[in-house]
Amino acid sequence: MRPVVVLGVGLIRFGRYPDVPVAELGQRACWAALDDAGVAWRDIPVAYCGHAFQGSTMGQRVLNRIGLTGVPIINVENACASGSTAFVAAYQAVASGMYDVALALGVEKMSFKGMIDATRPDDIERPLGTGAMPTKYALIARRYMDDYGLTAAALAQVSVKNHANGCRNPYAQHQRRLTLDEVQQSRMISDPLTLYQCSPTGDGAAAAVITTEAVARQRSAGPFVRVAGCAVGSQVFVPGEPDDISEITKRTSRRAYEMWGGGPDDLDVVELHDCFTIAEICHYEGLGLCGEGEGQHLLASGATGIGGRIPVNPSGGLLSRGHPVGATGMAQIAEITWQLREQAGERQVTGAKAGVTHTLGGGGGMACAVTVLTR
Amino acid sequence: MRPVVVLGVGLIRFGRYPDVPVAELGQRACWAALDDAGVAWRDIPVAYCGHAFQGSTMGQRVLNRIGLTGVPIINVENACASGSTAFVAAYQAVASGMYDVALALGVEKMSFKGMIDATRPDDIERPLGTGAMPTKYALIARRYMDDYGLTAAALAQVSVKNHANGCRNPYAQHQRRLTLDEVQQSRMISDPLTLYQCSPTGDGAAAAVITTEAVARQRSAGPFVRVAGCAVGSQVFVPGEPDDISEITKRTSRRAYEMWGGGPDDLDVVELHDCFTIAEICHYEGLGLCGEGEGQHLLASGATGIGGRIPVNPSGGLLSRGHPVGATGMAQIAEITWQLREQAGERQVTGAKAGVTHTLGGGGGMACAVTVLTR
Amino acid sequence: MTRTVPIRDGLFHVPPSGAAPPHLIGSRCDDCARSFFPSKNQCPRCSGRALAEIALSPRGTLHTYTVIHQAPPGYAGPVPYVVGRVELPEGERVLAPIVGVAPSGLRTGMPMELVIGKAFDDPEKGEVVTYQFRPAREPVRP
Amino acid sequence: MTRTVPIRDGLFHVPPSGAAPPHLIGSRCDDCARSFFPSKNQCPRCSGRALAEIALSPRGTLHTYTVIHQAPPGYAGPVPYVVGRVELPEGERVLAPIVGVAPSGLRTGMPMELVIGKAFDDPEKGEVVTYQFRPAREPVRP
Ligand SMILES: [Zn+2]
Ligand SMILES: [Zn+2]
Repeated sequence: MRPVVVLGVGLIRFGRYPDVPVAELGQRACWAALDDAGVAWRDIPVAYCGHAFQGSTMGQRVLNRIGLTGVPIINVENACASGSTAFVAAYQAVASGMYDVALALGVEKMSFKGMIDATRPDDIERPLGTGAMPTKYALIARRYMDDYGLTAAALAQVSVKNHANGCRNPYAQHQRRLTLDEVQQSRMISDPLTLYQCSPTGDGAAAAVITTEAVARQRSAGPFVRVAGCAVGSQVFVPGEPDDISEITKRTSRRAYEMWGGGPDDLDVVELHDCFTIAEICHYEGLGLCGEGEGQHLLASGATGIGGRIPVNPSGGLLSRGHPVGATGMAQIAEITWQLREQAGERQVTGAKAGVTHTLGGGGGMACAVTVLTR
Repeated sequence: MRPVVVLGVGLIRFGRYPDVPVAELGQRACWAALDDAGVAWRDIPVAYCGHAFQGSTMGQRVLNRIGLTGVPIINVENACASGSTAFVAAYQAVASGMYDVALALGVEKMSFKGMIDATRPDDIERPLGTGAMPTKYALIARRYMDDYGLTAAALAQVSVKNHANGCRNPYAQHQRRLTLDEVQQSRMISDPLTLYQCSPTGDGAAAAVITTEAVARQRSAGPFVRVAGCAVGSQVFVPGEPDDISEITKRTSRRAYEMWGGGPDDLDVVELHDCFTIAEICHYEGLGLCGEGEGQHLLASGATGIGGRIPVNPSGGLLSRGHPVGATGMAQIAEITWQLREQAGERQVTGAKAGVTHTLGGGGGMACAVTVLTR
Repeated sequence: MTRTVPIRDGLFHVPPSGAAPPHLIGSRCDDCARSFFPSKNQCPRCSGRALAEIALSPRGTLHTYTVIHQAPPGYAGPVPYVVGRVELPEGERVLAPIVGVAPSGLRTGMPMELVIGKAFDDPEKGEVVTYQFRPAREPVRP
Repeated sequence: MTRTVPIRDGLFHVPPSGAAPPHLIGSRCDDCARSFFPSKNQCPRCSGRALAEIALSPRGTLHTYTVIHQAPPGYAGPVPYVVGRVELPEGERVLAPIVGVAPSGLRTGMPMELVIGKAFDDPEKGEVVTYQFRPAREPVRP
């Protein structure tokens, strides 16, 4: 595999765009990424579009607006990991030597949707009300609390941290600081998860242009943001755990780390899949930032805040930046790219040289995508 | 790129399975392909699933039934070319050296749907009734008839030929011979297209296991069905033709032929995207089997019948085998594989050494996938 | 008097009190001079991002047509009905309902003109109108 | 008497006239001996295709639970309501409605027993019943 670098990234502020067609949201993100890369659309030989709910040929609907160049456009879906799976597919297309440049796009318009419930129309979970996403994560939270003595207040603190970060991110859907009290006193959704412990639905789009290090060197002296490792995984059998989110994260991140040749101790910044507060605690452990059951202590120590030992979700994460499903993974790539370029403004993690993105799809662990970027 | 061979293929008979979940349809096709390849699911390191309408994580829903092995599962969508795009993605994964083996799957359950209209809920084409698929192809047909003197009877003859072929295919949805009169006298849908000139909606699934020629040689002496060339393309700007189906077919097939190092004269058998009768006539020309405006003469000469110079759609094509969107491209791959192995029974094209599959997605030319297989 | 609302804003313009015939609203690329309908924010041909709104010619020729006997879901009008593509002098081929002509009177190449007519009745909005084409009532002057 | 229909066939069995408690219908893999609910046609652990239908134990322990205050679309019952996972001796953790206990009485690890109870009323089918768990009424005997 050839060395691959991220040449440009772009996104639109996540939020609600009732009057803008989803294809135009994607178009704006592509404009931003192409401009950032300094590449014209006619010079892109292949594109991958990740989304989960937008219907057929979403990538074409976006890219046909930008120009009918005839290139292969492949729509990729892996639930909440759709955007990050599109990125990995684009990486593989370039790293393997098939294409010298690729565009990866994640786009989703969800403001028409309410709570995501991960059920299909004829699932019995729908009339029984047992299949909603907050329910799946609330069940994980309750067990974790009882196993490891996590308190409701410690759990809610994840949202306080991530909203404090999102305030510094002009692309975040929620740019509002929340107190612990506000998080805990917000409407109860599925005990122990209150409203502000659930990522908001919204609209969004994010894109990246990647190329080989050789092509990048022809354009500038660098330094470049390099794709050091990446992996996509699905579930293995975990006795009794149909919705396991930890094993898949562990296994997929280990594969990405191995490809990189580094490990969790070598990371400077992390964007992980905090769809609910409990998820961030679990994923600290899954990504190897701390041991099992130690996630709450890592958070309480301040290590995962900006300025801490290993800042997590400086962008605000899904909780504050928002979670338009297919766009999330690409927004993580953009954030880590900016962090490594020292372009993250008020939320910059000083001297970040290696970062990881992590997204999880499908109401538990149907799909996981992990990418390590380095400079 | 390394040489890649098709190790096994499998499909279920296309049709209506109201009581079988779509995931089980996919499972049955995978069983057939794995058994045909003589490979266990636990030995497959990556899988690509093509579908257009089945919702999130369709590949996982199929493959989780077969075994939770944790491998990357990537869902791929390109409208009617979803299955064939999944095949190309799997091909690239193996050819590029990333994986030694891959499974490609196409699955769709459409019996709940009526006419496919390629519009989205807020398109004005929906209330105006201008966006249905038969309409798009009827418009192409009318212009073609006036440009080239194609008669309604000559057009209907495509369906007569393909149903005669489908009668010999145990996997075909329609296994019934139709007379020219029956085709022409069937209910008018969108003039000049009558009901039997439109491919039926239905349910279906098809799969293939591919690997490197090196791995295949460790298992048997061959001969092997080899993936000689493949390409995916999207639209280019064609003045005044928002739904052009010919330019994209020409351009994409030329790319696949170039990779192969052969051309239309070197083909022995063709599976092409006859979603409507007129499409087959146009695609004869697009694939280079004859010159522009000569499609009807090629058909009338008998050249495209089984036993003719260049048999087209010996499986019955979309018109007779059926068109469960995401499964179609994979069923074409299975058919050409069987033809090249001389396992096509009553519909065998004698001595076939090279064949091509061609699928078109998205109500005109949003996506096109072409694959050349050789023996 | 029935209240009429366009099926979507920005598709066509009807000058008040018949001062001029209605026209479709398109856009033209500053870079490559191609015209498009509906109007776009970027040129699909050359990716140019400077496009100017233009009034498209209200006349053209029937490039192709079909008589639809089985209506797709979402359509509630009379069946059969006619749909065609009308090629405008600017090069676009506009997909639209074709009115004012019996199926037997349709010919590819025949001159057509734009009319604004009823698409359907909306219980809340009133009569929804859309662009349609009918055979031109006088010869096209070049 | 109300007619009752199961929410789906093949999920649970209610012996006639209380001869025995109801049970969930699962399947066990002949090759690796793992048990599953609902029953499967192939083993997700070892891909074995020989599975036998089994009656799962009607008792287990509450592995985890939540009180749902905001119901997802499609649910029409009372709110708040309780959902939990009950771990059966066979190893499966069954997601189900939890009944017969106030939220304050819930504890992970508490013994639970299967009951068949009303899910919702269907205007056409009658009362639709489903599997649920409630706190076990007598101590679980090992
Ligand atoms: Zn232009
Ligand atoms: Zn087993």
